[in-house]
Amino acid sequence: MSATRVEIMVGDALVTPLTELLDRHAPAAYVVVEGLSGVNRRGVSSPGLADALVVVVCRSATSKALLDNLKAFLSRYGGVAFATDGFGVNVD
Amino acid sequence: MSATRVEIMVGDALVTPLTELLDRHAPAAYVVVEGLSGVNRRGVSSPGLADALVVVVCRSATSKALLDNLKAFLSRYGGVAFATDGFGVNVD
Amino acid sequence: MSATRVEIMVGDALVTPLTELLDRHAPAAYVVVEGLSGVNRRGVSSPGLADALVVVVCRSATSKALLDNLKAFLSRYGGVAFATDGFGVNVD
Amino acid sequence: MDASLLQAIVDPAILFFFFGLFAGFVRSNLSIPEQIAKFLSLYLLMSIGYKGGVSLSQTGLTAQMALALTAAMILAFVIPAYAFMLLRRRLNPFDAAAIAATYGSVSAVTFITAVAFLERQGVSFGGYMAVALVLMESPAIIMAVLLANVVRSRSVVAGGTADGNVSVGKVLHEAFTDGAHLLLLGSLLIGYITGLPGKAALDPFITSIQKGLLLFFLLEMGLLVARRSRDLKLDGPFLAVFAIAVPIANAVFATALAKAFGLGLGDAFLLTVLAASASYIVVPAVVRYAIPEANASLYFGMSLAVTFPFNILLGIPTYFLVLRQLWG
Amino acid sequence: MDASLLQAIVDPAILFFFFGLFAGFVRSNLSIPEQIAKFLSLYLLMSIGYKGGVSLSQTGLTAQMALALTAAMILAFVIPAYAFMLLRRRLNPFDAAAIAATYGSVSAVTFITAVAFLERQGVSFGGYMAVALVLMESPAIIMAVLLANVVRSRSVVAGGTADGNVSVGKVLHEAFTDGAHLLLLGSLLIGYITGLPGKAALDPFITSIQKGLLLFFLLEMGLLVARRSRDLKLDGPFLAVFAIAVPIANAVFATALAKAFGLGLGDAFLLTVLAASASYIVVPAVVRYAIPEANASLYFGMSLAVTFPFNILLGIPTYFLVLRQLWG
Amino acid sequence: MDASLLQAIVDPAILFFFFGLFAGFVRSNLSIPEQIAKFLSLYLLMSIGYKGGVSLSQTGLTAQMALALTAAMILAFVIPAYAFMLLRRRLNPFDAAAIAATYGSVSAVTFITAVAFLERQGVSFGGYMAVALVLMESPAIIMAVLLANVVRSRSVVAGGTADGNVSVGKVLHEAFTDGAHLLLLGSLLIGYITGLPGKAALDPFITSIQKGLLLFFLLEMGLLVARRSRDLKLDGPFLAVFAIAVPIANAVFATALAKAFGLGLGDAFLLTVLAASASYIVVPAVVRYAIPEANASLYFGMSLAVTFPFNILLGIPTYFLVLRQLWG
Ligand SMILES: Nc1ncnc2c1ncn2[C@@H]1O[C@H](COP(=O)(O)O)[C@@H](O)[C@H]1O
Ligand SMILES: Nc1ncnc2c1ncn2[C@@H]1O[C@H](COP(=O)(O)O)[C@@H](O)[C@H]1O
Ligand SMILES: Nc1ncnc2c1ncn2[C@@H]1O[C@H](COP(=O)(O)O)[C@@H](O)[C@H]1O
Ligand code: NA
Ligand code: NA
Ligand code: NA
Repeated sequence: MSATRVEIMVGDALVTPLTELLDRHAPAAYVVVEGLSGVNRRGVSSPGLADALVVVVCRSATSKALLDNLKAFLSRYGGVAFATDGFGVNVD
Repeated sequence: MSATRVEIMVGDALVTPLTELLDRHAPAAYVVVEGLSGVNRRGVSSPGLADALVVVVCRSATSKALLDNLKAFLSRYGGVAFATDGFGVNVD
Repeated sequence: MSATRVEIMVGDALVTPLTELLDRHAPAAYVVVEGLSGVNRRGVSSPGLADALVVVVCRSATSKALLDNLKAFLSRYGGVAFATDGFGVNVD
Repeated sequence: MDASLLQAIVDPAILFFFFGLFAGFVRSNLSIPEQIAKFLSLYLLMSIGYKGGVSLSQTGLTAQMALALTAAMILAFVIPAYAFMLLRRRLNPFDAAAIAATYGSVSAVTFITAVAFLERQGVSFGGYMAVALVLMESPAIIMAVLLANVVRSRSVVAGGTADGNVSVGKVLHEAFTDGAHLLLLGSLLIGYITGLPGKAALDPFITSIQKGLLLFFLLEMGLLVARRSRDLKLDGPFLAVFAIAVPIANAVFATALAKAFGLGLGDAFLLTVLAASASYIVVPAVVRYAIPEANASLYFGMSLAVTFPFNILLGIPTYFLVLRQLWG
Repeated sequence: MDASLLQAIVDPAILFFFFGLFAGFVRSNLSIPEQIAKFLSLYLLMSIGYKGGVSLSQTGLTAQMALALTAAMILAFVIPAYAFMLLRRRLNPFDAAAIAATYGSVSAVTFITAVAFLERQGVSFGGYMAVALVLMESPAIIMAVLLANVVRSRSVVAGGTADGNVSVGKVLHEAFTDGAHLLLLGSLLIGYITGLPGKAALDPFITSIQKGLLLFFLLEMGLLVARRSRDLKLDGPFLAVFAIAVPIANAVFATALAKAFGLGLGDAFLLTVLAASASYIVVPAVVRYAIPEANASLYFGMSLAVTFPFNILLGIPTYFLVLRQLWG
Repeated sequence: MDASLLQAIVDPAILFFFFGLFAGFVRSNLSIPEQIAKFLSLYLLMSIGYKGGVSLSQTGLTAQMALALTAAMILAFVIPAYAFMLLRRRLNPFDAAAIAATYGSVSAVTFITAVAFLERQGVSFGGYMAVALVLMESPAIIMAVLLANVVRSRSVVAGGTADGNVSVGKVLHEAFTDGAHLLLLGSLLIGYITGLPGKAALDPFITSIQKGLLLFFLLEMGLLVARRSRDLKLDGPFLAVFAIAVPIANAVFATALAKAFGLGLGDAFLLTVLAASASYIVVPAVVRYAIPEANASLYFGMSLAVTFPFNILLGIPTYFLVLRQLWG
């Protein structure tokens, strides 16, 4: 079935507010990978300042509102997101 | 060349049977990220109950059979998958 | 806005030369997940020989040159990449 | 509560559990890295098992041990059976089987905490109680999976599909080869083989620094419990009552059995704690795969967010007070 | 520099920091796994806090302690204020606020290194200096965020949008519940409650093996500093001078205050090191969220890649030489 | 095999290696978290190197040491050369070069196991043998990469492309700055500088708890070997025979050299084990990048899944029995 996947790269410190935002949209699933280096070529892994990758899969219908909110969030706090449409299993 | 990418979010405990399933389809490559939190908003990281993200890249031709098997697997055990088509390097 | 995402699976030992290659293309963002198992069904996690997943997001305009370089790199050293087009936030 | 009990509660490791609860409730971003937490649990299982094996190698097979292990086996079969029958009245059979497995099995960390408590009280106990822990881990899982399989085949007869059926052999294999479980068994055996000389070399690792590593593990558990209890939705009082009352009932049952079998105070206390404890590492990992129809947030949440803190904070000192009275 | 100071510099942990710098500069692929590095920082904070709490429980509240903590509080408010005014002349207000917070706060690892240095010199100090560390951590963050908020509201009045405003309550909450900070506080409290008996059980973990774990942490810091200093672009000499001169000025200020308050040599030295140190764990983590407009590579880079190695390699022995002269 | 040898095999750490093999073969989901395993390998390299450096600082440069290191260097150049010529008859030049590098270099964990074995036997040896380990690590890699480069240029002459050529400077840099290798060197140097006073402070970390950490590392190795040996496809008996026979031949060669040079029993034994061992951490990491044309499952698989367990389980006790006879 039709689904959308949103991948977000942000600073580790932003994971809690970001997942609170995600939870409000009730996506089918997401996972958080913490402790990474790389974002914006400024990313630095340190006990205090690493980056995170969040992968979200949701119904295409709900992706528009999620992306609007993400846009505001990421422009405010920094970070990058990428969305694609595709085929989902168990995404409803 | 034309390739398909399938991303799967499941419970950590399901990684072994899932990769056995994947191996039967001989995809070009996959990687497993374990110890995550998040799937289905039920995901909980604990020594016994974390989630995993599996990223698979395969030839588009083989993706249909893989997705059919994945569908049965994920509906049986829980978890979510997402597939997109795109351009691959060394995927044959 | 229009963006491209490239996902790369390589051996851990190749992460440094790979990110040096990426840096030359100044993508909007990338993250590196190290210590994984799985690539090419040969991947083996060991203190000396694990695999890595690198996720890159860049402007679609710059993706062609990046992919050409990646192709040469991955054919030389081994590893697989996958590119898709989609919608990006803060990717410029 | 007398002074020695109070002092027992101010054990640093237990206080770090409280602190983790607090940090979780105020939504601190404090967290123990995932892989560290996993390693800490492997470390604790290894050191329990190894020390148990070494004591076993010292005492050999004794009558006391035979009695304690028999009592453990009785509990391991009776508890999941009655728990399932109780749960079946309110829940679908899959959730009932999964929760029964959780409460029928045991928690290794609750056991370690109880052992540390006993040591602070200066009460001796048999090293073979680590064997009791191992023996009590699996029967509940196996019974639960068999029950779930029966339910599945019935629904097939009734027109469903047999797709979901997990073969008993496969589940036995899962339960036996589960990492945590196997590590406990393996360490027990290796401790038994290498005995005191082996222990001397390992002691700085498995004894001297254990308290410090346990502290971080309990801190992580406190954080997890806080996070889990925010999410836990038990739909009415039945399951909340179950998660407290069943451990108490199991404790009473185990105490009675221990008395009947004439076990010593230390062994009786540990048997009681084992019976009262519910698994939140081994069983959820196996059941998530073996009974995927069950709701993980119920069986895992009740065990971790209600029963574990109940036992750590109230159960252990209370069981001890009562048993000391009875054995006194 | 006399022999005892030379020997102090050949401390293995400090040499591993040098080695990390070297490995980073020759672009070695040596790295301490991410989660291990994070755990090591939690471990160091826990053991600082815990030992501080234990000493506190031994000495109780003394006049010396009241004086030392008063001096610490003065520094904690004055340093970020003057640093902000200095920075504001050259930088936008967000970067100025973020850097002021970094230098107004303190570095726990610099503190640990200074404590180890004192111990090697055989100079005593009050366990309450760990409390000074805790007290000096937060005020700078809070002041910086308030300043950033003021700037944001002004730009709203001037026609901007209020979107970016972070409520003060939220930031206080962030600063207080930040994992590293809270762990330090919690460990201090638990150390205070459990006192010497608790410490006895934890000693092998928090004292005996501390040097070895610190060694790996400093190795990682050396690697990070090397990597960071390659990327650091300070656009002119102002910030480079700031990152060395301000710590020295803070050290002088702290030393004067310590003299005026009549603190002992050990306490005065630690106060000086705290004032001279800049945060690179707690503050960057909070500021990245609270002042996202600021450039992390500036505040984090200056603190980690310039001020931290300066203090570890030159500052600590120099401050000590000078203070011993003044107190001698 | 006499009693003391039997007891040596029931060392807990070795038994955990067996246990890991077992768990891997029954497909248990037991696993040591990735980053922990990596940290354990860094820890073991650091403590080998550091202790070696400290002994060196005690003994200074002696004739015995000069002899042992000369023997080590001879082995380091001869073994990869003859191994390559042997392999070239059956394999393509890239696989031949990669496997020659693996067997020409050494395994640090096999060395640690041999050191622990010697200590249990009460046989003394020179701390400079850690220097021999370091010296024997790199020549094989460099020779192999040079060979691969020669092959590549020939194929260019024959009409191929030069794309694949890796500059010698780059490879020397890679081999020298590889994290594991550099850490060993750096720790050796720091141990040499800080000597006994530094060691006293680090001892609880690098000596007391080493056995426990080694145990977890060997458990992980057992799991890896089991997993690897399931995948290993050697296409005929040649490589299987190679992976056992070449280590034995190297052991014989090293023993003869040690006898000729008049080394003591302990040093001769360690030299023999080093020669017989094959690298599975440092070399595969460098070769994967430097000779990407080679099949990692061959060079890594043979070294880890065949030669490593052979040396740990049979080689070490056998070499010791033989050498004790010869030196007796
Ligand atoms: N490592 C990082 N993690 C998250 N956000 C970052 C990171 N580095 C920079 N940013 C933010 O990303 C946005 C754009 O960064 P840049 O394009 O590199 O200037 C800014 O708002 C930064 O605050
Ligand atoms: N954390 C998790 N990891 C894997 N599967 C899960 C997880 N949580 C729930 N599931 C499964 O996902 C399916 C749908 O979950 P939900 O939509 O949240 O009810 C169910 O079959 C659950 O067993
Ligand atoms: N685990 C791995 N990580 C990175 N590259 C690999 C891995 N395994 C194999 N390769 C490379 O991937 C390419 C194709 O592998 P294969 O298709 O499996 O033969 C070869 O050039 C190998 O060197
Ligand atoms: Na129980
Ligand atoms: Na400061
Ligand atoms: Na060798």
